[in-house]
Amino acid sequence: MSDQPNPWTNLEMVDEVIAMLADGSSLNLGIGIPTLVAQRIPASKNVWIHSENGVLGVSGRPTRETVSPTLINAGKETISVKPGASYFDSATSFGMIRGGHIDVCILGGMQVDTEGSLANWMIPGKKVTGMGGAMDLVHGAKKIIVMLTHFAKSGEVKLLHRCTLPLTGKNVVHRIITDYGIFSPMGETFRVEKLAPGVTRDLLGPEAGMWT
Amino acid sequence: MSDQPNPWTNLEMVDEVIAMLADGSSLNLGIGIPTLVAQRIPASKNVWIHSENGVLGVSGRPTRETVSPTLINAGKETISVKPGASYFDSATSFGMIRGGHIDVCILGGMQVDTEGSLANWMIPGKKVTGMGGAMDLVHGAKKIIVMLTHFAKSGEVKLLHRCTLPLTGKNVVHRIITDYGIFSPMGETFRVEKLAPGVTRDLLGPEAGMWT
Amino acid sequence: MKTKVFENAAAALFDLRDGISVMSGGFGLCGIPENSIQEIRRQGIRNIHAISNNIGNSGRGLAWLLKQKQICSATCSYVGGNPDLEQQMLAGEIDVTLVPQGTFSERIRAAGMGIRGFYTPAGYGTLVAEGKEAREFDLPCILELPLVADFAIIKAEKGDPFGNLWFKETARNFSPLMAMAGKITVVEVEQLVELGEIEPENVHLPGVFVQRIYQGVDYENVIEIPVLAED
Amino acid sequence: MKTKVFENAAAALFDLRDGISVMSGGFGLCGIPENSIQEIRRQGIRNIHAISNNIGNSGRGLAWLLKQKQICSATCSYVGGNPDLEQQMLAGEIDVTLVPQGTFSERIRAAGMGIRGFYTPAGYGTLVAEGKEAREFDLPCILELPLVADFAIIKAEKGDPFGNLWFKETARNFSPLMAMAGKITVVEVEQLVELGEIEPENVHLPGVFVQRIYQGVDYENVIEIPVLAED
Repeated sequence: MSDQPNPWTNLEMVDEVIAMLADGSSLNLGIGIPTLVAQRIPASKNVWIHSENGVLGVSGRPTRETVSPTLINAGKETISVKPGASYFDSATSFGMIRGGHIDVCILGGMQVDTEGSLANWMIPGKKVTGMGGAMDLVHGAKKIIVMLTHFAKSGEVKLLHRCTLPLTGKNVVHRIITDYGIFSPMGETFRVEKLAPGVTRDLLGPEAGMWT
Repeated sequence: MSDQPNPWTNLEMVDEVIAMLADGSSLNLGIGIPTLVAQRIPASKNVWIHSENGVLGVSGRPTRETVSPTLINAGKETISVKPGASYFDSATSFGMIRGGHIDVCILGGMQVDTEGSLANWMIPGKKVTGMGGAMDLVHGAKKIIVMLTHFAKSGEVKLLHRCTLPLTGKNVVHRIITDYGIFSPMGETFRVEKLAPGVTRDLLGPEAGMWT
Repeated sequence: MKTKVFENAAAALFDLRDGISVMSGGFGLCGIPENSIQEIRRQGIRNIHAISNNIGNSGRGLAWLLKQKQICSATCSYVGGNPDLEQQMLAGEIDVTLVPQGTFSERIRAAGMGIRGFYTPAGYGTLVAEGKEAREFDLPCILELPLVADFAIIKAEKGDPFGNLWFKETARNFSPLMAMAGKITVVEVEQLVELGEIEPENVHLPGVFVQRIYQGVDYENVIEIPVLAED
Repeated sequence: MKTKVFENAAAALFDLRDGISVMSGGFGLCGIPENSIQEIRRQGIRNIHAISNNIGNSGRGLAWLLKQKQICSATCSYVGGNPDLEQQMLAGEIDVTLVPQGTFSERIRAAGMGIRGFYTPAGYGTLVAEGKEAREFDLPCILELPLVADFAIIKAEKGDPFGNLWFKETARNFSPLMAMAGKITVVEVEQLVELGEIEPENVHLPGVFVQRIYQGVDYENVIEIPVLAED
């Protein structure tokens, strides 16, 4: 390890998230990087994975023999479930989230800001896909974690003083994991919780005063 | 049959109500006279009896062999169910009512008025029992029928221009069956739909202009 | 590994204290959490805010706590058939709030499902509407708010170690809703079964709503008003 | 005796007309009412107001109707993976209202359960909140209203002649809620079973919410994104 910045890989980001999860906790995993959490988490943590289309207790992937067209996750991918799983309607499923019964919700994001607001559903002028469950998922879970790369391909930082894209939710995010580190929105600044190897504060973005 | 008024018995009132019920309809039956409907209704009508504590498909009484402490109606009496019955939680049960999915709700009453308002839960200064489900039951069922004796034991008529007791619901009643006849609240008057044998309009109450 | 399974009522209700609010499932005596109520009686905590459809019936259930003057306020829909409650109401010893039963169940569901308020026609134009916001939709309605509790005590027929529950016949009533609304939900079961023994489609209440579960004992399951075909 | 059982989709959907609103169950292609959608395609009715989470996916389901330009407006939460809808949106041929998925399901439930409006935090401070009443509870919330439809078309794994339904795995999703909200609810089933064959405790949707039911045929049950352990 030298002075050279060595940002985390997706899997390293996932392992950082997994380290935050308590044994026996319940999780909702968003589409994208967060789904990797399901594959890396050790069985000893005994987490209960919720998918908002109406299942709690998602486990690995099905086999060619067990795959079922009626057993999918919110990403519409086939899944399997573990003993103790349950199925329910969508109102109950989102009630679990809105009512605060899911411990952690891990989402992807396009932008997140120091107020804890998240933008992850729409880029004006581009193809609209719809917010799906994202606007519901950001309210209610005890802890909202956003996983995203620190910089866009264009080079712009995704952690901002104020989001410029349309919001998914206002003041909702508790923790942010990027390839550069772990951050907490504090209102006017991000508190730096941890940095990836070799990453220094001056690499985090143009606004120096934003990192405390 | 002479000129002598010959008011209906409870069972005759029940049969008048049964004549109003369509085949295959769903019913909620209040405590008191309405429960007799369940016992008199012919099987050919194939009605589905709802009890708001969470059951649809109530049939007769259980036997000593089939009686179950966990199978009761809203009057807390043991019941049995017919094939096709279902059990559900109280929110769904009242949602069936409030959402307009139960065809007919038959309630007892203390007073009912020309606006269709009903009082059946409280007499000020007397022992309070609580409204139970009555305030919910009067909203939502497609047809609200009230069964009550025309006169109180004190001799006072129970069909009034305006109820004097605390209301269970305002403008909710569609049809009224008393031992003297069948009536519909019309706003400022009751329309007389049918009279029991020998009953004449001047016997219905002191306010002559109230019966049209 | 963290477990939700407790040895008995005393172990599961280790942190009760004076002044807590307690939701208790059951309709009349049907489906009441007998063991948990008896444990609350044994502990003798006081100034309980009870939320239950009937607050006991026929001298049983929560009436066990009424007799010991452990309950200071009650939110319920029906107090008939409960002489202990009526007596304390008349004596002014207990503060009773009557709520229409459908509103009662929906307010409990709202608390569990994170709904902050809802409009219902039930109670409009009656004493129940006093002091509440009214608004005209297709019918005039009143605004009702969620009903929460520090503890929910619930009984189910079957439950597994994660807290998945299955209820028998009409014993379901308010219980799954209260399990959703309780900050700490303590369930007693007739049968504690293995994970997976309740078919995933037929779970009546997913275990994520349950914090503690134990195998109950010595159930009386009293029938309040037995009416038989031969009577 | 009046029956709810119809011979097939054509018999059950005898009274469709231009301009109706139609709720259609399913999440992506999981649990969609294939037979009823195909029958609507066959009838060719137009100006349909579609209410469905995805309005079809991957060229199937309600996308069969999109291709024939039968749908004039859509209320949904997610249009990704549905090129037919995206194309008509961009061309301005269809009016799309996006609703957060949890609000979508709760609005449908509200319609079925007679709740006239409710407050939810979802969407507060976003485009979704524009023009809606906001109110502060423990969190700032917005008022959302019920979502109804002239027809609800639903698929279930099992159903009986009264309309009691049982859903398999995650095929349940919005279907029981839509069945509650539809003025006329038409259900197709994989298996039409006898009354009583679904255990009374395990009925997922009581038959009182269902107006018509039929035995479906030729189900494709396409898997949209198969991901297997060995991949």
